[in-house]
Amino acid sequence: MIKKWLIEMGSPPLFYKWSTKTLPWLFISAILILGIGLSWGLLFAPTDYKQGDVYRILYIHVPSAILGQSIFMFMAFCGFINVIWRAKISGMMLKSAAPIGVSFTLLALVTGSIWGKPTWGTWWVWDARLTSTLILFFIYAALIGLHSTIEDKTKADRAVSILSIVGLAIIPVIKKSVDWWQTLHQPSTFTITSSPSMSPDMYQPLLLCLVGFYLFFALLLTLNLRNEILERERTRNWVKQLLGVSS
Amino acid sequence: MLPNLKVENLSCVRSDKSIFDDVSFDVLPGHNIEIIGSNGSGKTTLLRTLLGLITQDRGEIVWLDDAGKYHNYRTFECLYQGHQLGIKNLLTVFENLNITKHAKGMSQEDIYKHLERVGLSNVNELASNISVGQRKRIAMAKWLLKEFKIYFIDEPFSALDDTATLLIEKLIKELNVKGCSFVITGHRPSGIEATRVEI
Amino acid sequence: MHSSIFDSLSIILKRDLMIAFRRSSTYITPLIFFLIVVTFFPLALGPQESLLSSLAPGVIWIAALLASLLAVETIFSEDFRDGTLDDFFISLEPSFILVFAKVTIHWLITGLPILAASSIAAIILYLPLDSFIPMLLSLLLGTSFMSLLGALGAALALGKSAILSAIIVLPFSVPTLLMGTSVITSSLNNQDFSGFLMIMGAMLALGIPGLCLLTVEALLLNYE
Amino acid sequence: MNPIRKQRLYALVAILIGSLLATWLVISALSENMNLFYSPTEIKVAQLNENTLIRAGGMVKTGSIIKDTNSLNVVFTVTDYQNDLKINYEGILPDLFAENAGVVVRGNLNTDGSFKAIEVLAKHDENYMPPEVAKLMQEDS
Repeated sequence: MIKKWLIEMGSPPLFYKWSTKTLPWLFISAILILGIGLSWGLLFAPTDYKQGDVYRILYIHVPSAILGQSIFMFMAFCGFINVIWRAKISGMMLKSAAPIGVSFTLLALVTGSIWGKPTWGTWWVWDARLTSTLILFFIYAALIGLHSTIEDKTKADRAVSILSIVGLAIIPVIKKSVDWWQTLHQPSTFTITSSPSMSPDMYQPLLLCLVGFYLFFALLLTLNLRNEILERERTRNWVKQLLGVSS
Repeated sequence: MLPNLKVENLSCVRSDKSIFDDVSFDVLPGHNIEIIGSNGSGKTTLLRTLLGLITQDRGEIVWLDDAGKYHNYRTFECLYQGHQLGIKNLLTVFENLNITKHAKGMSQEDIYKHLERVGLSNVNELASNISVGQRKRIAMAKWLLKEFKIYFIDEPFSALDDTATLLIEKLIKELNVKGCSFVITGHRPSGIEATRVEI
Repeated sequence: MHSSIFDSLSIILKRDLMIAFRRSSTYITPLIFFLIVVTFFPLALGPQESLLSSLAPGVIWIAALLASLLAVETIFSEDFRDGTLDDFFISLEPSFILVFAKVTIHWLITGLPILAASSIAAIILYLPLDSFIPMLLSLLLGTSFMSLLGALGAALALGKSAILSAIIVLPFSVPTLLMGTSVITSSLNNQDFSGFLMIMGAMLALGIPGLCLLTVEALLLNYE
Repeated sequence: MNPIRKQRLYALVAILIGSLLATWLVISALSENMNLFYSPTEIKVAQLNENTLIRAGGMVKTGSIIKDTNSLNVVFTVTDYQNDLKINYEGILPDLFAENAGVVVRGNLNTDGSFKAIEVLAKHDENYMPPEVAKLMQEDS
């Protein structure tokens, strides 16, 4: 039953039509919220008592680090569905999300490095968070690399799906193991259990930035996925009609 | 007599290309099916689909169990022989037959008998040193290890000399008498008695 | 049914071990590779005893990791080429158990020789004798996990370049590397190392069924 | 039974046994002490080899920083409020290094029980606030 539902909901033409309608709204809300969040955080939020203006990089660093991990979990979820129910669209989603995830992870690494120099006194430390993020970056690279070596796209999707499931299982182990190994990074700003230890006029723009980043991801994913669908289904009639090519 | 395997309207589509479409046949005990098609027409894919290595896009494959009921999963062990014959180069001719699951509990004499039956005498030669034709004979000897209800053989008649061709036909006929069926593929109809299915 | 699973397992083990012994390169290559890599460190870093013994856990583990991934591509490639892999899926036994047999063989012909050679490596890197047992235990668990991981990589990259399967699993080998080195380092510092061994054991306990099942999925892809 | 179902059952049982075993192992592992990051107390308890490179950390004790005026040598004490560890370091200190701030040092023990650091990293906390708020909070306490 789940399979039937997945196949119906995940039919590429249906998704394409549906996304055409939602795309403008997604675009507007992503740009708006991200714009407000970033300019609020970078220009108007108060300076920190200890770090001064340097801390502002957190408005980019924190959301991109969170996104890097969220996107990986999203990919593994898609991968799981693809392996179990062979839903074609989930494979395409996985493939479209990978480059975005790797970019956010890279952005988190670069901004973290820029932040580290003035505060810690070094560009890079072999600290738990940094190391596990770096490994996450490598895992993304392995997934993307594997996809590119398999010519048949559907097969490539499934292969990457399998590997992403392994990634999901092993990432907590990596996190935990590098934690034991050594530690320097400050504890998370966001926690579920306690109220933020950040002053509200700094915290609010951060939340806005985070929501903005998620929306931005949704926007990029939709655009990527639409391209992927068109490319894979280019021989189908609905694509030909859409593009005005006579069949 | 009930067919051991029923195939109904089987279709397979890969990357928007139909590999085979609407294939139907029944495999009755002691009867053969010959799937005829040119290169790249999906004969191997069809065999693999029947055995569950690939999932079909449409259609049914049902198997008979001992109680006379049909199921959409395989209920008995079959023999499959693909293009690659499943022969290990670093084992001798004898070992290739002896170290298999189906030869369990079989005496050495039995193995030698089967090898002799397919005309192999160089039993202690490494499989890497023997000719293609002789490798096919090792594969044939494996048919004799156990009586399977259905044998799935991919292109048994390719690259064979006349004596080997005659031998296969003879073996198939013998096994047919015992109630075994063959599902084989080929470019053109062979000399065996079979229902032909063109794809 | 049960007996037939064990029959299939013992047949695969017997057959593949026989083949491995007839082609000695399969188990000698990882061994030699491991020892050569280990030898390079004193050559590159200088022969100070204190430096080498403090680096020994890392050096031994990196060499073991690379050596165990060296021959990973061969786990399924030959069986796929000669058609014996088909039997995994034609037989009515659960395929993941047959995959487990292949992993076991890979460990026997790479992990076990590495384990044997690690004592030599420990001597030439001046690792104290007290740390030998922890080192062997960590390598035992770690190389087994690497064989499992390698099998998945080999299945995913079947028919592709030999190095690809190693590259795609390397990022996933980080926990093994960290835990393995932590075991030896802890023993060097007279600290309790059983916790790290338990984590490695846990990874193995979950990896044996999990990775074997995923490897089956990956292998089936090659038939489509 | 249906062989496909049977296969799935076997797989499920294997996964279940594996996860149970793994959970048990992880839980018992977590009850062990597995830190390769030492607090001053742990250093005192553990019989560490002098040559092994370790990481140690804690808070910089108030009034313990002694900077050499002629060189980059600095001596300070790190505490975990139970035990102290004297640290020798030669090099440039990070900006956030201060009294009562968290630091991580990498290096090895000297024979006299003090620590020779080859790297000092300042830890910064997860509290971000404007200067006015920080001032207010300090007055409160």
